[in-house]
Amino acid sequence: MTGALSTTAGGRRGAVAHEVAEVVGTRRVGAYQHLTLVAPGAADLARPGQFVALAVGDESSATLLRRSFSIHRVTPTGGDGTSATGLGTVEIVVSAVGPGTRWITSRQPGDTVDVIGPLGQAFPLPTDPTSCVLVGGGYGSAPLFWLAEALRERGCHVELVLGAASEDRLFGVDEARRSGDGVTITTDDGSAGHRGWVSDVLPGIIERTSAGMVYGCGPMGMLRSITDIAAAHGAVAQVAVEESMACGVGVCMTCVMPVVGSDGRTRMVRSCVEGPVFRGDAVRWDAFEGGHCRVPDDAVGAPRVGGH
Amino acid sequence: MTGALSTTAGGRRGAVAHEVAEVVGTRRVGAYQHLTLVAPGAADLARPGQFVALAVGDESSATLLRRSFSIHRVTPTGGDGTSATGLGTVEIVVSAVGPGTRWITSRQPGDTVDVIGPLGQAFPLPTDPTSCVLVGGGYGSAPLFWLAEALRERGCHVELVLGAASEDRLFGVDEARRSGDGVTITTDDGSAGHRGWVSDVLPGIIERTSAGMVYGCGPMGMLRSITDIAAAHGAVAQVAVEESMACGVGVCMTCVMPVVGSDGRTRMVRSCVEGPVFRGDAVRWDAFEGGHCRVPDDAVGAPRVGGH
Amino acid sequence: MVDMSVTLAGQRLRNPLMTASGCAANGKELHRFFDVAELGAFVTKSVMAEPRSGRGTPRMAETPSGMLNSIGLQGPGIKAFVEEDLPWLASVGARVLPSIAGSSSEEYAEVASVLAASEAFGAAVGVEVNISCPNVANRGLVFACDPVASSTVISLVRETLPPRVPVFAKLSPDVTDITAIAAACLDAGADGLTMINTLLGMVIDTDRMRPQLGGVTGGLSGPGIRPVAVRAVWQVRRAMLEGVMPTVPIIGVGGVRTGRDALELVAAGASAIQVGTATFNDPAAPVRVLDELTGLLESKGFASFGDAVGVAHQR
Amino acid sequence: MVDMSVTLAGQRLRNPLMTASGCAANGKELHRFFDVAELGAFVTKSVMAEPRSGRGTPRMAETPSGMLNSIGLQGPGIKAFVEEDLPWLASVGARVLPSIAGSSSEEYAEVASVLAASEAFGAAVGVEVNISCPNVANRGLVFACDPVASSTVISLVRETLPPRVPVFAKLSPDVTDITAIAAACLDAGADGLTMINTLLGMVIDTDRMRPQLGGVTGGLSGPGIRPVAVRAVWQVRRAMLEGVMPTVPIIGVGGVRTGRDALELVAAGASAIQVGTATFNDPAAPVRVLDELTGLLESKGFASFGDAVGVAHQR
Ligand SMILES: Cc1cc2nc3c(=O)[nH]c(=O)nc-3n(C[C@H](O)[C@H](O)[C@H](O)COP(=O)(O)OP(=O)(O)OC[C@H]3O[C@@H](n4cnc5c(N)ncnc54)[C@H](O)[C@@H]3O)c2cc1C
Ligand SMILES: Cc1cc2nc3c(=O)[nH]c(=O)nc-3n(C[C@H](O)[C@H](O)[C@H](O)COP(=O)(O)OP(=O)(O)OC[C@H]3O[C@@H](n4cnc5c(N)ncnc54)[C@H](O)[C@@H]3O)c2cc1C
Ligand SMILES: Cc1cc2nc3c(=O)[nH]c(=O)nc-3n(C[C@H](O)[C@H](O)[C@H](O)COP(=O)(O)O)c2cc1C
Ligand SMILES: Cc1cc2nc3c(=O)[nH]c(=O)nc-3n(C[C@H](O)[C@H](O)[C@H](O)COP(=O)(O)O)c2cc1C
Ligand code: FES
Ligand code: FES
Repeated sequence: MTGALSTTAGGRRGAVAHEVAEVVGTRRVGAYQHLTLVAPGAADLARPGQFVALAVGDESSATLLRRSFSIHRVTPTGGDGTSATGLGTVEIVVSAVGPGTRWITSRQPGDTVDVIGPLGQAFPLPTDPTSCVLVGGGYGSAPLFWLAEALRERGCHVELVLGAASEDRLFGVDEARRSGDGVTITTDDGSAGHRGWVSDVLPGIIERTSAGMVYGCGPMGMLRSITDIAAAHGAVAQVAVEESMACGVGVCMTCVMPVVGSDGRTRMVRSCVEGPVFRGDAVRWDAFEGGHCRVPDDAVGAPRVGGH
Repeated sequence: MTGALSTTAGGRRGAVAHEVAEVVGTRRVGAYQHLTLVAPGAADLARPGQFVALAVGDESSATLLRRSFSIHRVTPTGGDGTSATGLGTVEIVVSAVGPGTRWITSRQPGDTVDVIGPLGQAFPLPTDPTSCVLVGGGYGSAPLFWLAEALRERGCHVELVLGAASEDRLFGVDEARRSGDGVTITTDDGSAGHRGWVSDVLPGIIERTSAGMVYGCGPMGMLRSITDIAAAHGAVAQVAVEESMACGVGVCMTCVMPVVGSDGRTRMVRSCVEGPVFRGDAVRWDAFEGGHCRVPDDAVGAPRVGGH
Repeated sequence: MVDMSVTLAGQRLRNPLMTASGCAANGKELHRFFDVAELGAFVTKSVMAEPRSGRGTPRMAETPSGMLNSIGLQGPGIKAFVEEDLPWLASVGARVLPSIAGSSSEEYAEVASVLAASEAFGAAVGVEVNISCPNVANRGLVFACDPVASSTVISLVRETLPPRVPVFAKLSPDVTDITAIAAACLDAGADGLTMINTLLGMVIDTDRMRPQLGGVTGGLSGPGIRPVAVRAVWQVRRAMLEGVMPTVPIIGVGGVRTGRDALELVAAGASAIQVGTATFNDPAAPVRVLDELTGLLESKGFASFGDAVGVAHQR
Repeated sequence: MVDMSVTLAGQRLRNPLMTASGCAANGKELHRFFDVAELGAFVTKSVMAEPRSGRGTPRMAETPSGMLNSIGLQGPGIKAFVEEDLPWLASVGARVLPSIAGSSSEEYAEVASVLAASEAFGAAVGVEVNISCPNVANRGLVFACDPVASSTVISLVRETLPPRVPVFAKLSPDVTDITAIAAACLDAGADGLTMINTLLGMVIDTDRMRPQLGGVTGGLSGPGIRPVAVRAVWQVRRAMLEGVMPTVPIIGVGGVRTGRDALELVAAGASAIQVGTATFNDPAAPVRVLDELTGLLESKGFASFGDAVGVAHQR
């Protein structure tokens, strides 16, 4: 990878591009920064639910590890090539919470960032028209509008539920109205929509729409309750998780979590390559507690008393 | 030290300021970058020959050590306060040779840099009007024009000699003509002025002007030959050295070199606080070789055979 | 053109660049970014006898110019490794330096024997023995911290493997005298050394005021530790030059991010270079470092890579 | 307001922040940037019996998030120290933790006795014994790498100094088991521990293809090594909590640049904090870190600094 060139390993499993992307747009949206990057490789390959991993700083940066962000939207290359969007862009929505995200959100148009993507598994789409509810917490709503459009193209009825602590931490309320058949807003403090959590309104919406699929993206606690509610109503939950990731490409084993496989056995799987989207009922939520996740005793290769 | 404020420890020995300086000017001059920084504390305290130490990057930078630069000129605060220069500025001339200087030279107007200064000992000025030759190698000429003006204010005759590998590595030829009574240029490749080294022309100039003082700033090898030539002609050499400095303020002991004291004994002295200006004949040039400087056997506290 | 080939304990490699164990998984993931057969050798994640789940999370903490990890040797076990991973690497033409681990010296030997008996073992250019594992028989003391334990593991593995296959002992820097451990490993039959594994470190999560890693302590890696790796390689190479121990190839690893970084280890005495943590920043780092190193050697007028190995000892 | 005062082995300090030996000279230079009497204690450059010129140059190399130094304990000797430096520090009201060094255990004792007999010794709140010096009697092996040599030095110094003056042994991380050295020092009478000194490292100058430092190897310091310091403090504190050795105050040092960094060491078990290399970046770092640490403790609801010491062991 040199200069603005991108390498796309299209022929190999899980095609992914590594490119130096120019920032062509950046704007504040509530508590977040919305960035548009010229990353044709990622733009042409991505599907809703996948993510990109950005490097922080230049080669002399003290910050070595990449930061991951859900892809909000892509505009693939192609078309007549005359519009700016013909360049192939990827959009992300970033909450500045630490040094890496502060650096990323301070990039200006014309600056470049080193981007790898698309990474991970996309949200699976139902083959038949199904009624779907898409639930986003905070910036977790970012990938849902694109997903909503893909679902509606397949004839699905799509309801969106956006929740956040307060109005400024909601993302994409207007976009939700454009991309979905119905939108419900919740805030913890009642500054917008219903006062309360998404889990307060979700059961009613699933029932009203007879939803068969619930998609979720947001904090772990929220994903867990979405899973429980979906199960209670006979719907399938597909959730996109955010585990701490050192590489994002599957080589470091830092991002693992316990997930039940098709053989019924629990394994510590890499959320960057086998996720970030998992079936909610496959995730071993019982292993997460207070910011730690332990290895369940029944997991494959779990430590046994007296060693291995 | 916060924001654009500066702390100046005026009451204590060797007053020095630590300030967040705004870049108000930057321009390319030949192979160098000329930067103007708003640093009122340093501007008001500095004298020719002193230097400033700049931090590289922000608090999360992998580059911890400061980089030192001779002060090219200052414009103190005061006056009517209406001109931009009333802000108190320090100018430096930087050659981008490594990561630190590349970062510094890429600063744009409006950016800030963390500056400590003025540091070190200034060039001593003769009390009587004396004929002086000022010799600068490459960017080493940067502090000489300011020095020339101070000397001429005292009635000294001032000749300048600027040498470099090639024309683009000369700094301040026009400025030299304005600040001195005579200017001689040398380049190794003959692309400007005499083809050759400053040491080729220096003896003639000292003789012609009956110079009593020779000031030098530039690479070590040049300073050594200036010292030898001055001595051969009965003149005193004052040279500004550039040793690798980790702190610049006298606390780390990395910048030492062997210098003969007034008691005739050699000590490893800190070039950041006791220098960077030394009497040329006090420096133990014999100890420098091939990028190393050893501790002379006769130095105070030198290792003795069999330990200390 | 600089001749970048290198012969390590009898095995000829097309170039000296390798992945570092545990920083490249077992090939498929990085093969999306570059052809893993371009490497001198692909070093796989240390594999143990049985499948292992590793530790709970968080398993990582970022540190200035580095990171801490506590993966806990998660892996599929040697059986799955020889049935799936090694054949895949062989199928794409990669030369492989499998890394093996154990909780007892017998486990190391067991892993080595399954490996040696496996069909795709022909792709192996040697075996790297990760002795930075807790020894359950000795209160969890890491093998590599004790010359006797290290030498027991190495001699068992050496006996188990066919003579044509060189054994590399991978050393830990967390010892008072790394030359003593190196000498013990060579005495026990190691054909080469890999230096260094991570340093034991720890990060406190100051929000929760508790250790950040689920495993409490972890291994420190990345550019910040490079000076320790250079020093370790230098000391052991020096001891070899002084005749304190036989001269064998050293594989240098620790904090390499650029060709210049690799050259530091080479000049200190390394005959091959592994790139670990830098891969997390740039998945193509191992081949990029190869290009950069080749360019640097060329610009310095070296005719072959081998001429640069250990040169800093001569100046 | 958080009560930031701390009592270290019987000596009450107004706050836990200190300079680190060799990173602050002997006071005058930093006094231009802040009032050195504001510190809990000012730790001076390790002083030996005679004047020392130190090593040749280059004495430093910059490394990612750190640096390497090989100063070689340049200093004026204990006589000049007690005649000039210590009285000056006393005159500005600073509390001082003098650091002493030696090439033999007798030299340590000699330095300690001149110090104890000196007029300004009342300003001292203890003596820090830098045992990371080469022991000429033992082929230059660093005292701190050997429990016996460490304990000999510490007991001689302990005998030499008046009982009211606590002795802090400053440990090296370059050992297989730092708790063993810590225990040996406490056994020998140390009243506290300072951890950690620099890690042995090396940088190759790839332009000249030779070691960059005149002294070949040097000490690695700065934020990059912080995880090693946190781990060392944690391990020793843990051993104290487990009753393996008596509980004494630990002074934490290594890679502290911000109040958050200091809090890591405190939570791991440090009762005081030294700021070293960060001072080269920001001469006022020790007092800035104090402010930041105070603010953090306040925001977390701690009533006193002491309540935060070692809390990470309880969660
Ligand atoms: C698949 C995925 C998708 C994500 N999508 C978005 C998004 O669309 N918008 C957005 O603002 N953020 C998103 N995040 C979270 C984002 O990656 C973190 O907020 C960011 O890495 C924090 O970096 P920092 O340096 O600012 O903070 P620090 O807290 O200083 O980060 C230090 C380290 O911890 C890791 N880390 C910290 N917080 C998180 C977190 N919540 N999740 C994962 N790793 C973390 C970082 O990667 C880094 O290695 C996503 C994370 C993942 C894994
Ligand atoms: C008193 C003094 C005045 C100076 N004045 C000027 C000036 O006016 N203009 C200018 O361009 N440069 C000047 N220099 C040299 C300048 O400080 C170095 O070029 C710069 O530090 C190199 O940093 P780097 O990161 O770009 O390069 P690197 O080579 O990567 O620097 C790495 C380390 O080595 C040190 N170092 C490298 N080269 C030198 C050098 N020549 N002198 C001292 N330390 C060095 C750096 O400080 C740093 O710690 C001066 C140096 C000193 C000591
Ligand atoms: C996430 C991670 C996992 C690792 N796993 C192993 C391993 O399984 N076996 C091993 O010998 N070394 C392992 N290491 C150590 C590396 O191989 C290497 O020795 C060390 O990280 C220093 O090199 P670096 O600074 O280039 O990363 C691991 C390192 C990291 C960062
Ligand atoms: C230039 C320099 C000189 C040092 N000199 C000494 C010394 O004389 N005595 C000592 O005990 N430690 C010395 N140290 C070690 C520091 O006191 C400290 O233990 C180490 O640098 C780790 O802390 P830091 O990362 O904050 O610098 C020195 C460190 C540096 C960088
Ligand atoms: S983040 Fe590295 S394996 Fe998932
Ligand atoms: S640069 Fe630190 S003492 Fe001179």
